[in-house]
Amino acid sequence: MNEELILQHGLTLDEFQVIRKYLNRDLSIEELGIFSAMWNEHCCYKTSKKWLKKLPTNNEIVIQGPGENAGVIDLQDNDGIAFKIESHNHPSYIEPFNGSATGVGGILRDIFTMGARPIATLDSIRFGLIETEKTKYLLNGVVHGIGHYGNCIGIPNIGGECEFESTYDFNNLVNAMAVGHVQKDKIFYSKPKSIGGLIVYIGSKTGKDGIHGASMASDVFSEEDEDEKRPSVQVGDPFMEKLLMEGCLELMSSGLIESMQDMGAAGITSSSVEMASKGNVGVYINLDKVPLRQPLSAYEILLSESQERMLAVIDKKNNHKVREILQKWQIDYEVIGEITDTKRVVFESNNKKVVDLPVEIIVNDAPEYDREFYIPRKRKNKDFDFSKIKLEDMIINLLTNLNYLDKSWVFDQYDSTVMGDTIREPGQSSGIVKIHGTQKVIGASTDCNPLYIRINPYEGMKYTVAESYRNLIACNINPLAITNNLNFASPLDPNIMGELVLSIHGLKTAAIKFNTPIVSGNVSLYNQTNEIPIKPTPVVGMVGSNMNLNKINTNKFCEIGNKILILGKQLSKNCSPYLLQDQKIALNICEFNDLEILDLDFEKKIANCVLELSDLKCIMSCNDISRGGIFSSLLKMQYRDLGFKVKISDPIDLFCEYSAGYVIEIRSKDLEEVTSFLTKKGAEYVEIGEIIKEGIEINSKKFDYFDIMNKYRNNFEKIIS
Amino acid sequence: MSFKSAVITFPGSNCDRDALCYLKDLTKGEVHNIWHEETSLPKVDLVILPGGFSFGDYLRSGAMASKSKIIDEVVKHANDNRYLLGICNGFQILTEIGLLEGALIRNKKLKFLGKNCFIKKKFKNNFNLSIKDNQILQIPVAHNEGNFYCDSETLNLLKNNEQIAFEYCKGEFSNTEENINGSLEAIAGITNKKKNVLGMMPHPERAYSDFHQSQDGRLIIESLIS
Amino acid sequence: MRIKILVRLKGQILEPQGKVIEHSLNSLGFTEFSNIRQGKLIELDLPDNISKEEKAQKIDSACKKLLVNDIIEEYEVLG
Amino acid sequence: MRIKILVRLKGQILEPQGKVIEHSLNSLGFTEFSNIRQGKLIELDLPDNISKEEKAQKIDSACKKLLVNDIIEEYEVLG
Ligand SMILES: Nc1ncnc2c1ncn2[C@@H]1O[C@H](COP(=O)(O)OP(=O)(O)O)[C@@H](O)[C@H]1O
Ligand SMILES: [Mg+2]
Repeated sequence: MNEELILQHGLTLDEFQVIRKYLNRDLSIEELGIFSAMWNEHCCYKTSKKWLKKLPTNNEIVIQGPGENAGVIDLQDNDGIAFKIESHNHPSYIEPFNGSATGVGGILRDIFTMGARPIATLDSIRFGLIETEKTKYLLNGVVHGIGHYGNCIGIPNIGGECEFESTYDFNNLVNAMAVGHVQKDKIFYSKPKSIGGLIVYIGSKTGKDGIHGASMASDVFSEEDEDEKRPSVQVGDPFMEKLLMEGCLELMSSGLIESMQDMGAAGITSSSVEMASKGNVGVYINLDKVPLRQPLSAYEILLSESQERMLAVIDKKNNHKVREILQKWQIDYEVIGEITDTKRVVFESNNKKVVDLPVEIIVNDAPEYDREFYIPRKRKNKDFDFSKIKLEDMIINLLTNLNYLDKSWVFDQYDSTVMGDTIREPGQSSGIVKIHGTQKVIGASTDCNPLYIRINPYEGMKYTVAESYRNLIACNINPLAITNNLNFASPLDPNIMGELVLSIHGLKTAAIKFNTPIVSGNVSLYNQTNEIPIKPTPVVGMVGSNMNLNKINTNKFCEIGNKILILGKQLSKNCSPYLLQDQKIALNICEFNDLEILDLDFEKKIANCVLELSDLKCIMSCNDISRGGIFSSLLKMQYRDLGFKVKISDPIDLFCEYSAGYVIEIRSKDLEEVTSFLTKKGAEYVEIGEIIKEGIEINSKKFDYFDIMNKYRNNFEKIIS
Repeated sequence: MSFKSAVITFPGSNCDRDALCYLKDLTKGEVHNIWHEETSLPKVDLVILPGGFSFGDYLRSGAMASKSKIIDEVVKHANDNRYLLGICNGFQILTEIGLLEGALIRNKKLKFLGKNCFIKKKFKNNFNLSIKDNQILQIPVAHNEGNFYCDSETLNLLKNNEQIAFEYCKGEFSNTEENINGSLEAIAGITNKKKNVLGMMPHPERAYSDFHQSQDGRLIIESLIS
Repeated sequence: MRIKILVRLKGQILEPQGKVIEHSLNSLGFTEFSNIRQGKLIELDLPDNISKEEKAQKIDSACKKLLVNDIIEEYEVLG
Repeated sequence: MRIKILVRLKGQILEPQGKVIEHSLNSLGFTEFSNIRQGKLIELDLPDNISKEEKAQKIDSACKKLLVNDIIEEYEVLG
C-alpha cells in the first residue's frame, strides 16, 4: 500500500506497520478506511487515554461511567440521569449552521440511545474577536444552528456560555451538552446480548455526508485546506431526529430492542465495531442492504457520517413488530446483518468480503501514546499599578466587552421552556428542569476559564470545576457528577500536551474533593489554525439535583431593603487574571502572576453554608462571583426595578475574582440568624450593602441605573450587528 | 358535567405532552391524545392543536399538517360549535386549514424568539372571559413564524367582528418591545367569526403550574370551564 | 421533465429577508442592486409522457392545494 | 431589469425538506411528482444601462460574496 494513501488516512507509517504485521497481508482500501476512522484521535483517544484513566469515574450514585454513549447517575427511586457533552468544533467552522446543528443532533442521539428521554440541552461556544465579519458570520450561524435543531426537536436549552477571545479567531469552539431522564431498570447499552441477533439499520438513508469527517476533526487544518474539506458537510434533519427519537424510545419501552448504538462520527464502522467489542462477539454486515440516498461505494458507506441513523440488535422474532412501529413513525428500517461468534468484523458488498478483521486488532491494539510534555515555568511575582484606574472606566470596560454583557441575544433564539418543566432558564447561574411528574429537579452548568488554565493548567482547572460547582450551589442544587470536553491545540507540542496533562490532573483533584465523578466526556485536539493554538479550553458540564423543587434559590433580587452579603475569599488584585486582562492592566500572557492556590476544602465549607442557609429559607437570592467580580454578579442579579447600593473601602475590589465567592440577599430580620450561623461555621462574610429601587450606588456615588441596565442588556446585540 | 378534551399529535409536534398535562391538570376531565392519521375524533368540548414543528415546518409552518387525515374531523368539530384552540404551530395549522384568517410569516427580526412575552385581551370571547380588561398576562413565546399578516380588508373584518382575541403589549418592568414579532396591529391571537376557534402564538400551557414563572395561562381554560 | 416553481411573497407584504440582503449587498459595495426579495424555489420531476395541458393542470392544482399559500404567496412555473 | 437567481443545495447534499413535501404531495394523490427539492429564489433589480458582461460579472461576484454559500449551494441566473 503506498505511503501517501496511508498518510492521507491519518495513520502514521509505524501505526500501519503494526496492522500489517498483525494481519500478515495487505489491507483492502475499505479496511484502511476502518483503521483510519477507528485509530483516529476522536475514536481511540490515543493521546489522552493514558491520562483520562486517572480520572475518578465512580461513586455510589454512578450507574454508568465513561465508555457508553452517555454516563448515567442515580437519582433515587427509579430515576436515572444520563448526560454527556460533545464537540463539533471544526464542522462548525466550515459550515456554522449545519455544523452546530448536527452537533446538537449527535449529542441528543447519545442520550436517547441509552433509553433516556432528553430533557435539556446546554451549549458552550467560543469565538474570535467580534471585529471581523467572519466571526459575526460564525456567531450567527452557530447560534442559529443550535437553536434550529433543539427548537425543532423540542428539547429546552437551559444554559451555557458564550465567550470571545482572539485565539479562537480561526478555530471557534462549539460544545453541546444534553441531559436525559431514564428509568433505571430500562437503561440500554451498546453490548449485544445474543449470537444470531439481527443487526438493524434505523433512520435516514446514507449519503456522502461528512466522509472523512472523523479524520478531518483531528487534522491540523490550514486556511488553504478549507475548500477541499467542504463538500463533506453534514446536513441535519431535526424533524427526522424527532421521529427517530420517538420511534427508538417506543421500541425500547416495548422491549423489542436488545442493544442500540448511534451512528456518530465514522458512522456504521465505529458503531458496529463498538458493538462487537463490547459484547466480545463478531458482526457480519451486508453493505448492499444499507438504505442509500445515492449510489455509494462500500468505502463510502463505511465512512459516511450521515445523520439521524441508529444501529440496533434485535431478536429475530421481533422483526415484524419493530417494522410496524417504525412504519408508524415513517422511519426507514432494514435488517443489514447479524451478531456472530467469530469475534471478527466482516463487511460484505457485491458478494465479496471487503472487510474481514479481528475485533481485537481494531480495538485492543489501537495506539496509545505517552507524549512528551512540559510543565509551565514558575511565574515571577509582579505588582501592577492600579493608581490610574478609575471606577467609571472600569464599568465602561465591562459594558463594552461582550464577555460581560447579557447574552439574551443568544439564548432568546433557543426555546427554553418547551416540555413545560423548565424552572430556571438561561440567564441564571445554572439551568434547572424538573423531572417530569416528580418534585425533583436537575440543575446543570457548563463552564471554562481558559485564561486561568493557560496561566496555570492545574490550578486553573480546579477553578473551572469550582465555577460550575458554585453555579449549582448558588441555586441550592447539590452537585453530583461531571461531563467534560477537553478542547486543546496540538498535543504534538509538549507545552500544549503539558496543559492537557495538568488540567486533567486538576480535574481529578477537584472531582475527588467535590465527590463529583466524571461519567462522560469528549476530547477535541488539534484546535489550531495557521500555527495559532487556542487557549486550553477544557469545558466542564456539571449536573446536580435537589429533591424538592420548592427549595431552589433564584439568582435575581427580590425586595427593596434586603441586605447584600458577600461570602468567600477575594483573590488579590495582582492575582485576578480577568480583572487584569479586561481592564487592560496586563497586556501579555507572560505578565500575569501565578494563580493563588484554590483551597477546595474552603470551597466546600462555604458551599455547605449556602446549602444549609438555603434550606433554612434564609437566602432570598444568591449568585456566584466569577469573571467581573462582585460588580458583575450584582448586575446579573438586577431584576425588574431593583438595584443596589454598596460600600467598600477599595472599589477596585468589586471587580476582583473570588474563591468560594457568593453574593447573597438576606432579609433584615434574618440578618442576625444568618451572621451568627456563618460565624459559628467559621465562614467569613462581609455585609456590603442593600437593595434599592432604580439605583446603583457605590460608596455614595450614584450611577445612572437605567443607562447601565440598558447597556448591560442591549449592548451585546449592538456590538455584534 | 365534566369537561372533555383532546390533543392532536402530528409528526413533529413537540408541545403535545405539555398540552395534555395542561388539560389534565386544569380540567380534571377526560383527555384524549389523537394521532394525526386517525379518522375519528371523540366527542369532546375542546380540541387543542399543539405547538411544535409539524412535518419539520418544511415548506411552510403548518402547511402539511393541515392536510392530515384527522383534519376533516377537526373541521367538523369546529362546525359543531365546539371549542378548538391552536397554539403556536397549531395557530399556523388553523390558518393553513382556513378556519382562521390571515397567515403567520417570519418574525420581523428573522430570528427565532424564545422568551416571555406580555399580552392583553382585545375583544371579549369565551376563551378570555376570566381575563380582566387591561390585565397584562405573562406567557412564553417560542416561534420563528409568528408575525401575523392579513390584507387590510380582512383586518377590517377581524376588527368589525371583534375577532382579535389577544395583542402583544409591554410588560411593567421588562425591556421587551411592545410588538415582539412585528405582527400586524400586534395581534397575538384571533378567533373565527363564531368565536369558538382560537389561534394564538403564546404558549399558555407553559404558564400554569405553580413552578412556572407565571400562572396566567390558566385563565384560558378557566374561561372555557366557567 | 424537471419543473421549476418559483414562489414569492405577494408584493404588498414586507419581506424583511430581502431588506437584510439588500443592506448587506450595499455595504459590500454592490450599490446597483435594488428591490431584493427572497422567495422559494421548488423543483420536481414529472414524467415526460404527460401532455402539456395535463402537466399545467397538475402543477396548478398541487400549488393551490399545498405548495403555495395564496393569502401571502404567488407563483410562477418554469420549464 | 429584474434578475432571478435560483439557489439550490448541491446535488450530493441532503435536502430534508424535499422528501417530506414529496411524501405529502403523494398522499394528496399527486403521485407523478418525484425528486422534489426546495431551494431559494432571489430576485433583484439591476439598472438597464449596464452591459451584459458587467451584469454577469456583478451578479456572479455578489453570489460568491454573499448570496450563495458555495460550501453547500450552487446557483443559476435567469433573466
Ligand atoms: N451559549 C449559551 N447558551 C445558552 N445560555 C447561555 C449561553 N451563553 C450564556 N448563556 C446564559 O447566560 C448566563 C450568563 O452567562 P455568563 O456570562 O457566562 O455568566 P455565569 O457566570 O452566570 O455563567 C448563563 O448562566 C447562561 O444561562
Ligand atoms: Mg459561566
